[in-house]
Amino acid sequence: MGRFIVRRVIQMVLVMFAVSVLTFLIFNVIPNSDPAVRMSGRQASESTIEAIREEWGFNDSLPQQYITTMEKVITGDLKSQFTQLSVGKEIVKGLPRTFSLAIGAALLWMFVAICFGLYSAVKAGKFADRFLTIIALIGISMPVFWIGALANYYLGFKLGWFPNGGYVEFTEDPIDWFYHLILPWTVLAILFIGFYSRVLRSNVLDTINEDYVRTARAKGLGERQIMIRHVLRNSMIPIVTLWGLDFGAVLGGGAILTETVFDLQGVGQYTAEAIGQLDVPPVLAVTMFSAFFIVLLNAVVDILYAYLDPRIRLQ
Amino acid sequence: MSVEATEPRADDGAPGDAAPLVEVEHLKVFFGIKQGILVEREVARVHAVNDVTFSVDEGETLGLVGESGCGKTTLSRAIMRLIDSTEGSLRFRGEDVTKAGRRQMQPLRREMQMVFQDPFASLNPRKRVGQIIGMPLRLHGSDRQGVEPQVRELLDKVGLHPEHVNRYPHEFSGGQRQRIGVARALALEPRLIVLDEPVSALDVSVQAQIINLLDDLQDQFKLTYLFVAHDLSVVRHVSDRIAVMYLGKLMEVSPAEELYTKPIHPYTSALLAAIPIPDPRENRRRERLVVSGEPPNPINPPSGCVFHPRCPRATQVCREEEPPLVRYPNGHLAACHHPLNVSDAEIRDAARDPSSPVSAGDSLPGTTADAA
Amino acid sequence: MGKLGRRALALLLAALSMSVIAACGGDDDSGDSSGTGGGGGEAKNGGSITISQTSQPDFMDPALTYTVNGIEPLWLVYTPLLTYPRTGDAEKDSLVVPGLAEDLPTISKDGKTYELTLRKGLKYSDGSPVKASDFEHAVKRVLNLESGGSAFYLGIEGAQDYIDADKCDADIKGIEADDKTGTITINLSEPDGSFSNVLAMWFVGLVPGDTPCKNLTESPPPGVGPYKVTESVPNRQFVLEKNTNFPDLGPDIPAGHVDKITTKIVKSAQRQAQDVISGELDYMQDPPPADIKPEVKAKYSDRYKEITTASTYYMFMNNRVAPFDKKEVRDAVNIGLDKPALARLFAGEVAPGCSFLPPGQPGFDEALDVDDCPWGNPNEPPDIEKARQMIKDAGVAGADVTVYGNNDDPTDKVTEAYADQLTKLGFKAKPKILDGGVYFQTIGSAKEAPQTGFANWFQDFPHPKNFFFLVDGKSIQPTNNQNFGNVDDPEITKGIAELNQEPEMTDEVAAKWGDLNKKLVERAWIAPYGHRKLATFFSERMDFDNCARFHPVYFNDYSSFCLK
Amino acid sequence: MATEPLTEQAGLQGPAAWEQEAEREHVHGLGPWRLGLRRLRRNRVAIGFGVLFVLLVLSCLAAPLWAKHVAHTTPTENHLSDTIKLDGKTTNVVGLDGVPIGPTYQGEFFLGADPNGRDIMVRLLYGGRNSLMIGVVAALMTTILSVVLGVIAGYFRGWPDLTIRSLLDIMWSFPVLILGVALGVALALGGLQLGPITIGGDSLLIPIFIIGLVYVPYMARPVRGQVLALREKEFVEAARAQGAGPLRIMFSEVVPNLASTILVFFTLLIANAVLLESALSFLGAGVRPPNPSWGTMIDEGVDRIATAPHLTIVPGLMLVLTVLSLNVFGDGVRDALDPRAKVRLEH
Amino acid sequence: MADALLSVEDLRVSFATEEGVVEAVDGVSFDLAAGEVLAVVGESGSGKSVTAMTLMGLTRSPNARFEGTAQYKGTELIGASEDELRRVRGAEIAMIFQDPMTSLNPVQRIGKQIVEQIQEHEGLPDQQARERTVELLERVGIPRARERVDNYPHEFSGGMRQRVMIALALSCNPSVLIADEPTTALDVTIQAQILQRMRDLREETGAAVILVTHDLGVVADIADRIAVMYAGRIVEEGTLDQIFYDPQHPYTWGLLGSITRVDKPRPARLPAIAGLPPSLANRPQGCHFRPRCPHEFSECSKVPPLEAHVQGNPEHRDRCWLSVDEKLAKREVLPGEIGLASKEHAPA
Repeated sequence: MGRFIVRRVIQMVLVMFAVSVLTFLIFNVIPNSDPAVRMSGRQASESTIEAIREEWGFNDSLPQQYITTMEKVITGDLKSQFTQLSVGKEIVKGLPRTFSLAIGAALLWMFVAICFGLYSAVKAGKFADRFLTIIALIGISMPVFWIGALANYYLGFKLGWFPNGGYVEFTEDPIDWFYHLILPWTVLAILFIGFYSRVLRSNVLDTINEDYVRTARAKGLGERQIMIRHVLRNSMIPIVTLWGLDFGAVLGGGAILTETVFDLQGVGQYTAEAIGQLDVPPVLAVTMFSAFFIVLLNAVVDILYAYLDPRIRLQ
Repeated sequence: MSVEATEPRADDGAPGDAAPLVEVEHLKVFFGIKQGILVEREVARVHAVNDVTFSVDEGETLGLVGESGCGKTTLSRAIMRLIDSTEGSLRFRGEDVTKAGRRQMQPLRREMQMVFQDPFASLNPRKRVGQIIGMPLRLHGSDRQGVEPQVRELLDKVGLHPEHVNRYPHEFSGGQRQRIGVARALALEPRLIVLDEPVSALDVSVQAQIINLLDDLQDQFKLTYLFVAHDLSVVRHVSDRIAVMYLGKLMEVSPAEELYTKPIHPYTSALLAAIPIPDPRENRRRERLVVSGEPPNPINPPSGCVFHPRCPRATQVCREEEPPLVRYPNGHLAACHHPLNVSDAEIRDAARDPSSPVSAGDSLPGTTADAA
Repeated sequence: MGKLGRRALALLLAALSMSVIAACGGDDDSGDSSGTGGGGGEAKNGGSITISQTSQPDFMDPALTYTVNGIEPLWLVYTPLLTYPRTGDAEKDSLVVPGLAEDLPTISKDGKTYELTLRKGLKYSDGSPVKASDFEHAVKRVLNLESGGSAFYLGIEGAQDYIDADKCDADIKGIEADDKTGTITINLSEPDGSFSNVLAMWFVGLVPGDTPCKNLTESPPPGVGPYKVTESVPNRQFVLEKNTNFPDLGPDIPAGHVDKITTKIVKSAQRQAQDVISGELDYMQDPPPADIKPEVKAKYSDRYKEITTASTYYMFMNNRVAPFDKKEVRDAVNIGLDKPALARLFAGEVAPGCSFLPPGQPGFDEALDVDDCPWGNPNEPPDIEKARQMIKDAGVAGADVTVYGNNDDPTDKVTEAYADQLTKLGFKAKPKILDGGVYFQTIGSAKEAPQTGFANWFQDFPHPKNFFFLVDGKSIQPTNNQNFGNVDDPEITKGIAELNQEPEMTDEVAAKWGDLNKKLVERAWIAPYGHRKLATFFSERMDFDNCARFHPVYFNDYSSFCLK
Repeated sequence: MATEPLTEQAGLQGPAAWEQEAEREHVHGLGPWRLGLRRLRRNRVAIGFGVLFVLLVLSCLAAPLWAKHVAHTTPTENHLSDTIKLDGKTTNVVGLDGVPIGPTYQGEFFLGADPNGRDIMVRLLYGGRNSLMIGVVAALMTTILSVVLGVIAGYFRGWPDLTIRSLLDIMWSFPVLILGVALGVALALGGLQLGPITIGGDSLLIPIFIIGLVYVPYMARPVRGQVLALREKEFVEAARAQGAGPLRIMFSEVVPNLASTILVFFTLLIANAVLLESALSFLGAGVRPPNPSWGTMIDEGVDRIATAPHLTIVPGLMLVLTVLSLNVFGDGVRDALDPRAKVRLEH
Repeated sequence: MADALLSVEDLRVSFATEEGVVEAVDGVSFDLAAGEVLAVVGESGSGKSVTAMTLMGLTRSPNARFEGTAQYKGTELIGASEDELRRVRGAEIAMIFQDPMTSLNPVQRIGKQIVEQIQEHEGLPDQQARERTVELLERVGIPRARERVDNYPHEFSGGMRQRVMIALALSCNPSVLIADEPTTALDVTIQAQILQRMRDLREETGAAVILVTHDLGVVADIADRIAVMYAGRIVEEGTLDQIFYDPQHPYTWGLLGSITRVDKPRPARLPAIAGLPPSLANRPQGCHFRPRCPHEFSECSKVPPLEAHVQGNPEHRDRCWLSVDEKLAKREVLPGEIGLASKEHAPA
């Protein structure tokens, strides 16, 4: 197990390196325009562009450029071209909000999806299953920003059942924090519930047909025990990986749309604003940052997974 | 029990009218177990086939027998040049094909074909029977029009309706599918057919049909078979000679009937003893010797004789020295320090066979027996 | 992010220079309130209020900020040598008065030397004394930090040399300050009629001489003003508190009423408006978004008003590119431009007009915006048939026209509407919507050679020079051109050069600017269509009648805010 | 793939024990396609939504007809100062305060107008063309890239596999939306230079390129996995034993066996591509105005949700309906053909 | 039989599948006495596994239909509720499955999987259940059982896993053990080990065994009685010797004839049953074996009853219209040695 963890961590670091290279390539190599011009944003003078070119080393060789860029990212020297604020600081400032959104939503979607998926699988082919299937598919067919905007306006403003967007620090008022996050959690979770319950349903149906479930039944175990101890646990294993990816993505600011619609001002919304301004450094940083989160979460999940599924450790 | 004597046959290419069709010399096939992050490196090797030497003569059937994981399937694939061998050489009709590429193999493919184990996996479910059987013909130059009559003829030969040419594999039962597989192998009129467990996935009643079919076809087309199986009782019905493998090594090579009546290697004997006889009385009469333990991991084969951890006759020498293949009368080879069913005289006359693994020692059973 | 974040930027950043300065508070069409401080009663002192902005000020540093988000609070924190009064009388408030200087500058005959004297006994908010040399330091910071405002101060002798030296503590040859006597002498390399206005800009609001030459957004330096910044967390909030060290600068430059103003950054303008309605916020810096405005106007008109600003929205027509190289074509566009229709896109936030110079600028003639408009009354539907015919006659009907615009709200809609109008006039017009971030840079490139498109300007200070450089033949550049239409009318170009030399804005000079304005409009070099309005919207607990002072140059005056 | 997967899909199925016995003697079984079709036909909901999707596509294709003969306008024509008769009353299309009219449910402005006074119904249909076009072409691009990469990686293994797999793994590490956004921001200005072809920054090809690219790992990885499994199948060995070259094996043995997976993925990819397009457009990194798409329409509409909710609701519903119909249909196809295919989505 | 432990009467199982309704089990009846080993023999698709699993209620699904009865010690199994069945499963009737690689939960320690069953039925405290588990593992021949009890299934070889399965099945001392092809997936040497162990254990525990297999060799090794199934029906039933030395049904003849043997000289040609097994969904009318039977005649279009034909052997029953004499005559045609042997042991 120890060796497995060490190996996994080394792998994680390598992937992070590759991720940073790819991000660098996206912003500095793919585009068909002078990166300095793009980087300089609005109303840039020749001298500003020249200064940026100098600062980012756009005249240097690619590896040198990469090193320059990474130096900026790592030392926190990366500044928004638009506000001159440190991108790192802004991300750190947004993290509590993003984490609040991500953790609550992830718990919510996991819990509901497990209930839905399991119920759907148990009732496979029956009305309840078909109903839940359609509900789930509607869930994954709705653009988050659309349902979010509607919910925010109608439930938040018109009916006043929920706060009209915004965020309250947990330390300030935990109840208000919770109250402000109910809608965002729900909206973000809707899509995942739809998707996860479908995946879980099919996993459960696969698992139910496994020989060892038949063995469990032949042992005289109750249906509930079979479902929980044998079916659910085994069906959950592939979902944990998926969950790691998605949770990592949301933690890393992937919930751009939800954060924006509900004005949570987390990392995602920070990115969204940077996109609107074509402010390259924040987008670059968040892209890298969110991928790092996924890679990290992936490694954590793999280690967890090895714990859950002893077969993995040997491979 | 009298055996219809197979002519004593010298194994190392004694002058005969025909040269051996396939010659395998000190063949090794190792699989690397790769591990690593981004860049993979080999951390261990599976010794699937570990220094095996034998040959198959024109027109004969060599049965290759062993339990799962013994390397028999790997060996058959290596002979077909479907996997690369790690060491050793491979000759087909005298031509060295050890490292032959696709181009060099192309003309030889006509002469060597294969029938696979799983009648469901060996036929492409998305292709019609005609396309499946016609493919080797097309690959070797026949045009589209020319193929169909040939396919029909082949279907007829293997006992299927020629009208079935446009059906898909899923419309056939397992036995029928295996016939299609045989038809495909026959299409180019090969000399050698490697049969990889051709009947083990079939029901008993159908097994017999396919074995009979193979028998008929061999007579009809003067085919050479390399028949790979785990089931000694099935191999017996088709083979002229039988080679027994264990953990990547040849344990015993013997004329077919002699193997059943006079197994020399304790492993062969254990295999035979383990097979339940479908005859209650005979069964009750029989004293069964059950070998304990399980085959070890081919990543780390045991020292000396690979069978020694499970062998009831194992002694110190078995742990230390790998026995060479020793030649006994009737072209019977066995790699054992403590052979069964051989007289002292035969032991005295026994000689180390050149096909012994390179790593095998020189001591012959007689000498070591005394030592033990 | 949808429009939620963008729309606020749109409003505040659409202008080229991003500084927004209003004029003429009297032009108030939202009702009876003139917004003067002395309305129906006395403004109450004390209390704290919470207000909101849609986006973080670009900088919380006087030397750097160039958006209204920063200027509106910061000009109350950093008073320059000269400044504008805050009396509520729009006309009076757009005239430069002494700020930290004892008096208006003494200007030499050649118009190149300005002499000022610092008031005695001034203290910064942290209690340290104000020195004359702090002015030079303030200018140095502007230049050294390459502030967006540095261009205004390049006319000071030795400014370029200072920049080239790239050292914060290098000397600016043209500024001499005597800390003992408090005298400050500024030498210009050329006379500049607007230099007093330049000295009244927030950029050179005085800061202590040891203020480092770097962006101090996260810890703004002390200044002299009614308020001081006590907290600044970028993208979250900043707090203004009453400056107890604020000296008495005379009745026209009063101290503030409320003790503490917390400004929250709330990205959604809709949310802000809703929160002002519900009383969670006391004031929003942006006007309520178009979506909420009907409701606000209907239900809360007693705490809402609109004021036309000194800004101009116009279409540039590149007279170096066909078909706009023909005067008849430009005439036809001016005739055919449906100004009331465009005004609807601004949800009534644009007052239709023809004049290039906006109200509040010296030389502005109101008649030009109404009856004297050569292209017909801008408040009425245009004579499309006539315009169509003219284009047909000019032989350019069916010509391909690419209409440039950006994706800020409602510029995109305006651009699309304009393209549609051109199509109705007989062109084959297609809008090309660029990102707001690169728009002006793109259309300012000679290589791009844009045919026509969206442009606008908000005044930096009440001087026509600040508008006319947009149509000055001398300001044409191959890149970063701000004269998008490449207007180079010899007469106008010459007129600008002459009038720039005038050190004082006499009525006569103003009239001359007015003539230039009229010529520019009549010759159809551009197609103006109106002036932007801004709005003030308060929560219920604010004293709207007595405390909603609107400043012609700096918009809403926080120092006038008070609770009921 | 060789044996028919008897699935859990509603209705008919034997328990595991039965399947085990039946597995080996599957006489005169139905082909995978026929079986799939039969299952699909039984799934009425899926068929219904499939038909709905076709109707949606057809109506979007018929946009010019509606524009010309019913609405009498074009998707770009402004009616800022126009009026329209409603129940005998003359109403402004766009109010003086900029508020456009809502649905009239009559020929002109059937679903109301936008702040420019443009006919929403007309724009909806034209926007749908763009959204669907992007969805289909991007899905096509993803599919082709994925199959090519997946087949190369899965078939050749070794270093091509290692390279492709690493690349896919790295791409997989980015959240779909953020990767899309990053590419969108990078390409917004200069567009894209692909050899001799230059694509402008505001071309529809940019979102297609982005969307087509970001989903590649989601499809290429399963395809590779399947190719790896297929390549170990004996029929592939049989082909090699007969001397077939790698190309022939890939195209004539392997790819036909991927058909059902490809079909399932393609349907679901269109749905996801349409959804991603709307998200990117909403963020300003997708379709650039003035090209209408459902995403840009929602983006424009959200600002007026209080005064003109139809601007948000109408294109949103259209989008949901389209994506839902594809998802339900795709789900049905998957259940019928390849119950294990999975597509991950954006947030 | 009154003293039968388990009595199955006219069991019918049908499934609705994609290809129509399949009668997997078509009127099967047999009795199982305490302590005896009944082998159910047949090729794939003959319904032998379904029969066995149906007794445990493991084939229940919405698509399955059941008829007939199966009484275990007076308890009806076919229509029993899940709760009733649960009390029987594992405790009274236990099962060993074919594939030891997939029949154990891969993510649970094997000890836990056994303990789980013991606790389910006997409610023993953890420590006791664990002790019993270790004992069981030792009994089935797993070395170092005390350590290995905490291993995961993948840490065991196939043979060892099958031993674990046996331990699991025996853990609650069941009266009936159903073994569904317990050795098919194993190598021949391992198979021999397992069979030997099963024989020993059977003697120790005295449990009755239903052995489902296609391998007549295994049957000859261990069975007391044999039921031969073909296409969902039992075509012949009798004691070990009756079936091997006096087979009555032509299908049994074919089956015995086509076996390859290692202990006798090989025949020139393997006697094979001609034709194909019938399609599952579409079986021939009357005698299912009719199309492949070399002795088919007009009577065969009717379903033959399962009856005793051989005099004095009432427990030897078969489904064939031929008379015993006819059979005797025709059987000579078949050259299988075992079948011929019956001549010497012709009924007295």
